[in-house]
Formats: sequence, structure tokens, C-alpha cells
Amino acid sequence: MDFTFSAEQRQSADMLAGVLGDICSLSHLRTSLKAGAKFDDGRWATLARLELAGIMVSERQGGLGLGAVDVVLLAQACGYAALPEGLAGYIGVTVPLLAELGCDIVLQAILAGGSYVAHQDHGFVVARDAAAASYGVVVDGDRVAVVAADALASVNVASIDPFRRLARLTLPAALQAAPAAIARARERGAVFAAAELVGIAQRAVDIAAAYAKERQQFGKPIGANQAVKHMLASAQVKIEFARPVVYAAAFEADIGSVASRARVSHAKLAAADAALAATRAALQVHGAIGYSWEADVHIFLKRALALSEEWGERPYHRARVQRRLTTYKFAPDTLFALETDHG
Amino acid sequence: MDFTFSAEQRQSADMLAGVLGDICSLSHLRTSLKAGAKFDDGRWATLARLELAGIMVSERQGGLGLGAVDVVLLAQACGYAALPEGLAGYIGVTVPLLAELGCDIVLQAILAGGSYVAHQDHGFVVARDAAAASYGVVVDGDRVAVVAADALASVNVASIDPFRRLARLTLPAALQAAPAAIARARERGAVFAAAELVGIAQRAVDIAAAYAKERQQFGKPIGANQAVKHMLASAQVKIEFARPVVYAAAFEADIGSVASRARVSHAKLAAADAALAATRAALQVHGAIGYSWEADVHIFLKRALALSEEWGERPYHRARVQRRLTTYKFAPDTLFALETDHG
Amino acid sequence: MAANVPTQRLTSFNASHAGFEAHRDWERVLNRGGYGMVTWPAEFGGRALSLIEWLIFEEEYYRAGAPGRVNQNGIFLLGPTIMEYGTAEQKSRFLTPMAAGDVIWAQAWSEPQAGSDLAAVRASATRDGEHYVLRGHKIWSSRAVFADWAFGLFRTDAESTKHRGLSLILFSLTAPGVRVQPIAQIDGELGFAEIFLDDARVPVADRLGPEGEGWGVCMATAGFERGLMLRSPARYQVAAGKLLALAKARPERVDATIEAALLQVVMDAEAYALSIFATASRLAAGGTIGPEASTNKIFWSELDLALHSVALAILGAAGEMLVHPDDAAHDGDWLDGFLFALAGPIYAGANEIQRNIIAERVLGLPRG
Amino acid sequence: MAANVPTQRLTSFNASHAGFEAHRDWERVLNRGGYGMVTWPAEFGGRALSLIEWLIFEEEYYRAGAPGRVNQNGIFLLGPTIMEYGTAEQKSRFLTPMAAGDVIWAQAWSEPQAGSDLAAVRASATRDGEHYVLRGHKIWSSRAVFADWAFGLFRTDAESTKHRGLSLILFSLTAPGVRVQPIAQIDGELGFAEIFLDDARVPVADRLGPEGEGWGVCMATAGFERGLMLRSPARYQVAAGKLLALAKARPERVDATIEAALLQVVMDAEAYALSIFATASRLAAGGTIGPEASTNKIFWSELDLALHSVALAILGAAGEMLVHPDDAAHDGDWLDGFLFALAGPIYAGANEIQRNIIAERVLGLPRG
Repeated sequence: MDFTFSAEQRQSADMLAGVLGDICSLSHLRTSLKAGAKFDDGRWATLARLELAGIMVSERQGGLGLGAVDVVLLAQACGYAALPEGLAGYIGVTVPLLAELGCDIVLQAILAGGSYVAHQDHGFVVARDAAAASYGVVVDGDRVAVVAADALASVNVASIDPFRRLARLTLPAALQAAPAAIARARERGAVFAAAELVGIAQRAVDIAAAYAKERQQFGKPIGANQAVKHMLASAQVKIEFARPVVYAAAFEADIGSVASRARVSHAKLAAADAALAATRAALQVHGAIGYSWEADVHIFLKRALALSEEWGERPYHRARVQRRLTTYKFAPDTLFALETDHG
Repeated sequence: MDFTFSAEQRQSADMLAGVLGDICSLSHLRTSLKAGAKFDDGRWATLARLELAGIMVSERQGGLGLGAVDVVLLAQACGYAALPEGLAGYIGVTVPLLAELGCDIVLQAILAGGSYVAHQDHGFVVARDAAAASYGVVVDGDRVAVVAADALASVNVASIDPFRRLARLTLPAALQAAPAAIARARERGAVFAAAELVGIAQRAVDIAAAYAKERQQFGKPIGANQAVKHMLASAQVKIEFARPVVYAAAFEADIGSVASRARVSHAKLAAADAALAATRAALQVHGAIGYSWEADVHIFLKRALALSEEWGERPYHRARVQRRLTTYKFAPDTLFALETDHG
Repeated sequence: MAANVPTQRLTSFNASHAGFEAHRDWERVLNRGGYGMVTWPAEFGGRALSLIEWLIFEEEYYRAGAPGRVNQNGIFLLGPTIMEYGTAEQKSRFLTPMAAGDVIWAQAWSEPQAGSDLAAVRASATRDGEHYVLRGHKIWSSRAVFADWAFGLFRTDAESTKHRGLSLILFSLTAPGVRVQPIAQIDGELGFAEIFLDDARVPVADRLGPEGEGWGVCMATAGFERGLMLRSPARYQVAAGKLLALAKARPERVDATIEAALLQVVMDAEAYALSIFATASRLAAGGTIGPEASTNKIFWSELDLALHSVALAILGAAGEMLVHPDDAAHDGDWLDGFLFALAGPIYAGANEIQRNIIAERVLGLPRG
Repeated sequence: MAANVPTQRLTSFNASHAGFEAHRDWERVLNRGGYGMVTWPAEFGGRALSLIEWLIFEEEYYRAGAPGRVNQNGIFLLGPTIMEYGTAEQKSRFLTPMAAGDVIWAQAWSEPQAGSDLAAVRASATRDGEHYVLRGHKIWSSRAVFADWAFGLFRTDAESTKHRGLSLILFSLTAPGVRVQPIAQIDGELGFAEIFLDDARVPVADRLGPEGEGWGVCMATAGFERGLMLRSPARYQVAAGKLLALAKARPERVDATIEAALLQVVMDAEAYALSIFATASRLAAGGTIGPEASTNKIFWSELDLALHSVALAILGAAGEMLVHPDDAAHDGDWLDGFLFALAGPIYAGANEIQRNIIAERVLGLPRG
């Protein structure tokens, strides 16, 4: 396995990070929060113009035909920016699922740049921004239905994260079985949530480090205190050892073997752990101000809490790793032995 | 429940601590280590003259008729001194067991000040200093035998703690059933091991704090570093919240209800946790010198490792706490509700 | 106790004026029954109970699910300080309305840019005849959004620095020159406010303790704040009991990792209770509370967070959607409680400060 | 590889001269097969393999249960430094016998009272014609008890302080004026020694790099030491595999707490492997190793301790009695390994120092 990203992959992520820096800065988020944290049509339209929606759609179907490794850095950038709109899940999970299901009309509407599709998968993901959606993908178990917005009944649900505008969609009467496509979607969902979590974690550490450099207390910057240094350094260690697992999981997400599922779950768990630890450390470094809406840490903390349990709760992912440990020999030479069993 | 100790209880513990300071200082231990850490007849004789052996033997049988709360501070002092000889278990577990079993001849030999008795309980405690023993108490399940030294067959076993001179005693042919006395002995064994662990933990922190005040690095005492401060402070917090649990367990050890057993197990777990954390922190504060026999920390670290699993391994104690949680209502008013069920 | 507890859960006293006033009414109910502050002497409306008796009262209180104490800054922090440092006139003027719930107190410790450094006080009190003129800016003032009065440190000696030259002054939040501005906190409540003081005039008689010695007077109060009074063990034992019930009700969600964490946190709740009883026994026998107030602060704040983290782990993905839900099981309390617990390691002296105190005052390590 | 591994386990190279020499023989076997240091260029006996190929070699090595490398100070630390800073003469004189196992190297970094402060060097090297005269006292010198040569920092400028004025000097441990005294360590082995230098004369040609610039030369070496070369992931993956086997063999000893810890530690072993492969990929693509060497050091040292702690938790009371036992299952390795792991967070730059480095160099926080 080659762990380096191509120049194109890195440029694409830098480009997205740059755009998000322009349209989704912390001051944008703060302003939005005061105004009720509503769906930002303008921002979504700007992001749509980047033409990322088809990144994982086959070229035959009008997409770029790229894979999860091409999206993982983009998802990380979304997390880093705390982007309220679910871009990563959209381009990495929902749109590829629609493509796999052969929903060509919906797909063309998406690739033409106009449509947003909400995605609900009971026990895995709650629909976001249903009000802005032209269509809904509703999954239940191994069955799925794609319905137009006017046929979608939904009930809004408040999230601890005010930027996550959640809704429960009513299950359509007719669903079709699509177990393989749904399973693949769930693997990707977990991988990109993990990547977002890594981005969130890194941003929390960066914000706290910047604050610790500026903020004076007892006559010196608080960042000169070893307690502050070690808190943030420990968080950074967790990030460094979650990131490569997430990258490996992106590489392996589509394989579907016991080992690849364990890798994806490990990535999700490690990223959640890093994000929860990093946001807590950042809050602690900020002191009382961190506990107010004046500081931006709470945005990342709440996102981390939500994403930690999305696309499979933690016990689900632990059980998948456990299953690998009981069925596989664990040794250095099985680290990348992913192709051997698709059980 | 009154958590304060009586003046007599405190004086008795101070007296023992004073004697141990004279005959079991760190320099004594260091000298002994160089000479092979053998059983110290002179020290044992000095301790015997304190006439503590009968402290938990009934007055009718010639003892002081006191309880576990009268021994818990003494056990803590033994841990603090890292006393190699198993005084606490001897006066708190072995001798009271012999008294309960009605072994009057052995008991009189003990109370007369001459005899040491080794104690083995398969799965709970390994015999110590069998070579110095006049008798052996050998327990297996709920059966026990008391045999004279010349009838004892034993095989020495090396411990990681060079001061723990362990031996496996051969099971005598004839054992008598004594389930209640054996059960009580095991409860006391766990309580006094817990008390020793608290003493060990506190000594490790004290030694490390003294070292951190003296040792200069980068031009200041290492104890001025927040990392060192916080490491030792965190260990101290663990000690402070293990100690009252151990005292409460001593108070309740003889009750034998589900709740009291859970309390004893909680004490053992909390004390082991504190001792392992404190000795590790002390080692880390010492740096490379802590990893050598030149520093004394390793004595406490090894004792902590051994006692953490003695008188019931950690899973055994966790299971007993778990049992209380599944059978009892957990609420403020059940904190001391120990008499309700002897199941 | 249970018979008098409001049947409807009260709205949070940090959420709205109505919620605050409902809690004030509850304080009045308590006070009429002589339960406002049971450890106070009878002359100020108490029952002169011992600390151990107070702990037992608290067990009853939390077991009955009685409302949180909007009055805690007054009865637990300021009240004991007035009893120790106040003049006879101050005692009679402040303590009775405090116990009655007629005057609810806010604390005004922190200032912007001061953080954990409580002595970094810039707000000044300039003597002008029989008044002090207060100027400055206080922040993270708990209860101040809806409270009546506040207490805080002011620099009465303009030449002084750090902890010297400070005085503890009590002031009305509705006095001219006093402006209160709420701070939105991450759980969406208004637990704290900023207080802007712009030439507010306060009689000299509202200074507590000697002029320039406010720091010493305050340290007594801060000791109480860190100590056991604000965090009676019953709170955590009740939470641990609820957590066990939650786990029992959802066994399919409890895997080995959660089971292990659950066992630890329940033991810790019990260890906290035993430790507080031990401290109370010691105090009853004539001991004084020392730096172990710092070990308590660290332990309860970490315990509180651990309890709520385990609960959220059991609730899983549903956890994020418990924002003021309409649920009979009160699952939403776990989310609220988690957000509240996040403040624990930060406020009332951040845990880093407490660890410094333990290292320096208990273990004798040198100051940084 | 498996075919050439000694069938009998070798005695530890820290336990006795015989054990040390048995390991030296193994180094000779490796070198004859061209496996002594596979990343070295062919002219020094290597195979010029890439880092990723080296990681795969290490997988094979650990999977085969091959002996620990007594040669590691030389081949992993000093060797690369000589290749970078050495003269042609030094390269030819030192590298071939090093790779061959004919000269085994000790490091001599620390001095008494210096601890984590590697720059607090008092040992001096005074120029006397074409020689340096070494005086001083080194401590915690790994392998020095039985090794042939050592390398360390000496103050060549008597006026200098801290990291200025130091030179990196190589010296024979059997030279006149050099005395080696073993240090008994807590696992009973002799992994470290003190070195007393009493007017030992060393040719100027045995100085590595420019005079007075030893600190910079050493930092390259210390970077390697903290980095991946000494701690290839296969070591932990093999240990994690053995731990899983231990847990499977004793299911009755694995309760929820142990199961949870086991799951975490096995994931961490895998995360470490993935992270090292990622670093190796980056280096292969032309990147350089930076302060992430510090994150690695913290992670592997904590991982190593966690792996062995879980094993001891499974072994329970038997754990303390595994001192050099005669057990076919090699359970005693867990106890040995635990004691060895305890040193991990301390040596090669204590973890506190590594956290400072991360905070200051990665996150840009100010120096204390």
C-alpha cells in the first residue's frame, strides 16, 4: 500500500480548504449561529460549482470515476472547517449510492448542479437539511427507496449541534432490496465521518494552540505552561495515530471483507476518540471562555459528539473489530491481507 | 459510620511506623537487597515484641479482641515501610484464622512470641517465608489444615519482588471443612492487602516528591515543572479516594453480605489502582535513575504489582462489585445498608 | 421532603426569568420549613445541624429529586463568610433575606484576561466619603443574569498589585451604574453574565471584612467553593443509580468497553461519598478543611464528566437529539448534564490550578 | 529467515558476557547473509533497501522470532551518522567492522545530574597535540557493560555552556583511563553502565564531525533514536498477536475490563504499524522526518506498556512468579517485557520532553 497522496489529490483538498476558508470561516459560523444556523443556499451553490458531486460516480454515468481515497482529504477539510452542510457524505456516500442504484434522472439533476438529496439510513444516519432537498434516499435495513421532495414527509429533530439540521423522514411504502450497494454506502459513510472527525480534532488543537499563544495569565502566555502543552500534545498524538488508519480505511473501504470492515471501524473509533479528546482539551485550554458561545470550540465539540455516533455507533464498530480478532490471525503479515476473505 | 480513628488506634499505628522507621528504613532495605533480601530474624523478633500477634484474637483466647479497623492503619504502615515480612497478613488474617479454627496449641506458641506461621490459600495467597515458619496453614477451597513445619513440604518460587520469599506448600492429606472462617480470612486478607497498597502508594509519592525537590535539571528542581507536579498530584488524588474506601471496608469486612463483599473488593481495586499509578508516576519522576536499583522506587513498584493480584485477582474483585450492582438498588441511602442481606 | 417537592419539574433557573423565580419560590418553601440552610444557626433560620447530618439531609434531598439550589452562592459561599467576617449589622441585614430567598446572590470573581488568576483584579473601588465608587468589568458571574445582589473583589488601593490591596464588596445588581449582560453558554443556557460597573456607588458598610484584606477573606470563601458544600455526594450517587438503571434498561447497548467504564464510574461515585463522609467525620472531630478541597474538586469534576460520558455512550446516536426533548424517561437530562459537567474541570478553580495546589501545598513541591 | 534463527533462545545480551557473545555471533550470521543492515549501501555490507522494504524485512524478522539486535546502537544510530558526517577514512575504518558485529557500540549520552537535559555535558575533551584527553563521567550507557566502543558528547571548548562547544567523540571501552561499571536495573539485568573517563587519550581522528558542532551532529542521531528505526512496528504486532493468543487460551480470565483494554491495545498496535508505513511512504517520496519522531516515541512507549500490562492482568497472581521461569509457553516474557517497557517512557528522551517538543515545534507554543 502506498500511503502518499497524489499531487492531484492534495491540490483538490487544498482547493476545497481554500474555498471553505473564504465561505465558511469561523466568523461566518458565528454570524450564522446568531441568525439561527440556517441552511446556507449561497454556500451550497458555491460548493456545487466545484463540481465535486460526481467525484465517485463512474465516468460512464458522467462522473469522475474516482474512489474513496480521492474524497478522504476533502472530508477532512470539511471537518476542519466545521462545514455545516454535509458535503462529504453527499459526494462520498449519497451520490455514489444513487449511481449504484441506477437512479439516472436524480443523478443527472445532481450532476447538472441543481439538486441536493437528503439521506436517511435507520441506525446509521439521520437526514440533514431535508428542507433544502429535491429528493430523499431512504434506507431501512437492506432496502432503499428514492423519492421526490414533494413525496417526502419529515419531522424536524433538534441536534445538540445547531448546524446539524436533522429530520426524520417517513418510510416510503415501496422499498427495493439493494444489500450490496447499501453495505458499501455504510462503509464509506463511516470512513468519511472518520475523516471529518480527524479534521475537527486538528482544528480544535489549532484553535486552542493559537489561543494559548495569545492569552496571558499570571504574566505569561498560558501556552508556556507545561500542563497546556502536554494536554494539546497528547491530543496531537491521538490525531497522528488516527489519521493513517483513516487513510488506510479509505483505501480499503470498498473491499467488504472482514478485515476491511475492521479497518473502517478502527478508523471510525480512533477518529472519534481523537476528536472527543482534542475538543475536550481545547475546551479546557480555553477555560471559562471555552464554555461560552464566544469561543468557537463548542462548535467542534458538538460536531465531534454527533459524528462519533453517526454511521454506526461505537459498540457496533467495536464489535466489528472484535470479530476480526476472533476470526483472523493477528500478525505483521496480515496487516494488509485484505483480499483473502470476503466473509 | 464514624470515620475517625480513636486516639489508641492512631497511637498504635504511629508506634509501629516509628519502629519500622528504625528497623526497616530504605537503607536497611537497600543493604538487605545486596545481601539477597533474606528473612530478617532480628527484625521479626523486634516486631514480635510489640505483641501485635493477638490483636484480633478474642480475649477469651488470650488476645486483645480487637477488629479489622484496629489493624488497618498498622497494615498501611507496613506498606509505607515496604516491610518485607508479612506482618499485616499475619496478625490480621493468619492468627485470627487459627484462633477461629480453635488451634489453641499453635495459638499459644504464637502469643508466647516464638512462632511464625506460613499461610497458603490456593488462588488467594502464596505462602511467605515458609523456611522461617514453625507451622503452616494450608487452605484449599473451603477446607483447611494446620501442620507443623517438619511435616511441611515446600518448593520455593521466585517473585518479581525479591523481598517476597514465596513457596508452594504441598497439600496435606487431611483437610477439614471451615467455610465461614476461611471466607472471613479472605475478606480480611483483601482489606489488609488494600491497606498495604495505600501505604505503598503514599510512600512512592512521598519519595518522588522528595526527589523532585532536590534533583536539578535545566537549572531548576524538576519538581518546579508542571508535568511533574501534575503527575504526582494525580497520583495523590487516587490515594485520597482509595483510602476512605479501605477504611470503610475494614469496618465492614466481617459482615459477609453482598454489599460488604463489594465494599472490600472496591477497596482492593481502588488501592491497587492507586498503588500501580503512584509507583509508575514515581518511577517516571525519577527518570533513568528510577529504573535502577540505586533508587528505591522499584521496591514499591514490585510490591504493588504483587499485592494487586494477591487475596483475589482483579477480575474476581470486579465480579463481586458487579454482583452488588445487579442485585442492589444503588442510591445514597444504600451506601451503608450492609446488614440487609447476607447472601 | 418528597411530599413538598414540586410535582412538575421546574424550568432551569439559568434558562429564563420564570425558571429563576420558580426556584426562588422553592427556596422560600424550604426556608419556611426550616430547610433553607440546615447547618446555619437557628437565629438565621437554620437548624444548627452537623456536617454529617447535612450529608444525610442532602441524601434525602437528592433522592426526592428536589430542584437545584438557585441560592447556592449565598447560602454556601457568602453566608458562611458573613458569619465569619461580617459585623453584627451585616449579619442581621444580609443573612435572613438570604436564607429566605428574598435576596439571591451572584458571585463576581473573574475579570476578562484574568482567567484562573483570581488575583488579577483591575476593577476598582475608590473611596469617596462614606461610599466606594466601583468601576470595572466582571465576567463569568454565575446566577448574575437574574440575581439581586453580587459579591466580588475590588482594588481599594490603586497602588497595589496582585492579591494585595483588594477588598470584598457586596453590591446590588440593580444599583445605578451596574449593567448586567448575559453570556450564551454552550448548552444554550444563561448561567453566567458579564457585569459592567460604571461609577456605581456603594456604601462603605457593604464592604465585608477589613479594607485591603479582601483576598484573605475570599480565600475562605473559595475554600468553601472548592470544598464539599457545593458538591454533596448524594448528587453523584443518584446519578450513578440512574446510570445503572439506564444500562439495565438497554442491555443490548452495553458492550465490554461500556461495562468496564460503568463499573469504574459507579465505584468512583461511592468512593466520593465515602471520602466526603470521612472528611465530615474529621471536621466533626475538630479538624479543619485544608488542601484536600483540591483533591475533591478534581475528583468530582472528573467523576461528573465520566458519569455523563458513559450515559451518552449508552444512548449512542440518540444522544445528540436529546435537546430539551419531551421524553418521560428524562433521557435529555444526560445531555444537559454532560454539557454542564464539561464546565466542572474549568470553573471554581481549573483542575490544573488544583493540581498545582496539591503539588505545592500537600507534597511541598516548589512553585514554578 | 526462519531457517537461520537459532533453535535455542539466546540468553539476554544484558544478562551475561556469554549472552552478549551469542548475540554477537548472531550479528555475524546476519552479516554473512547480507542481512546485517539491509538499508545500508552495498559497499558497507548492506542491500540498499528502501525504508518500506526494511519494514517488510522487519516483519519477517520478528515473525521468525529472531533475536534482539545487540548491534542496534551501531547500525541504527551511529552508522547513519558516520555515513552523513564521517570522513572517508572513518567510514572505511568503522562501518565494516560495525556491520560485521566485530565492533559492538555503546552510546554514552547521559551524565549524572543531567537527566533529560542532554546538553548538560560536563565531561571534557582537552586537545593535546593530535589527541583529546577525556575526563568525566557518563551514565545510563546502554550495552556498555559488554560492548567494545562507545560514542558520546564531550566539551571541547572549556568556556562554552549548554549545547555550544561540544564534540562527538568515539572511544574504545578498553582504552587506558576508561572504566566501565555496570548498573543493576529493576529487572535484574545489566542493560546500562557508568563510564568513568580518567585522562583517556583518543586520537583527533576519532572525532565525528567538526569540533564544537557535536550537538548538531548528535541531534541527527537522537532523531534516529526517537524515530522509527529502533521500534519497527512488527515488534508490537507480534506482541499483540501473542497477547490475543494468551487471551484466547485463558477465556475465563478475560472480563469486560480486560476485554476492553485488549481491544484498544490491539487497535493501537495496528495504528502504530499503519502510521510507520505512512511515514516511510512519505520519506520514500522525498519527505524528511521531523518532530513526528516525538509522537512516535510517546505512542510506542505507551503502547508497549499497555500491551504488557494487559498481559499481566490476564496472568493475574501468577504474573509475579514468572521470574525467569522454565515455561514452555514463555509466559515469563510478559513479565520481562513489562519491566523493559517501564523504561520506555523514560529513556531516549522522556515522554515529558517529547510532549514539550510537540507543543513547541509542531503547535508553536512558547518555550516555558
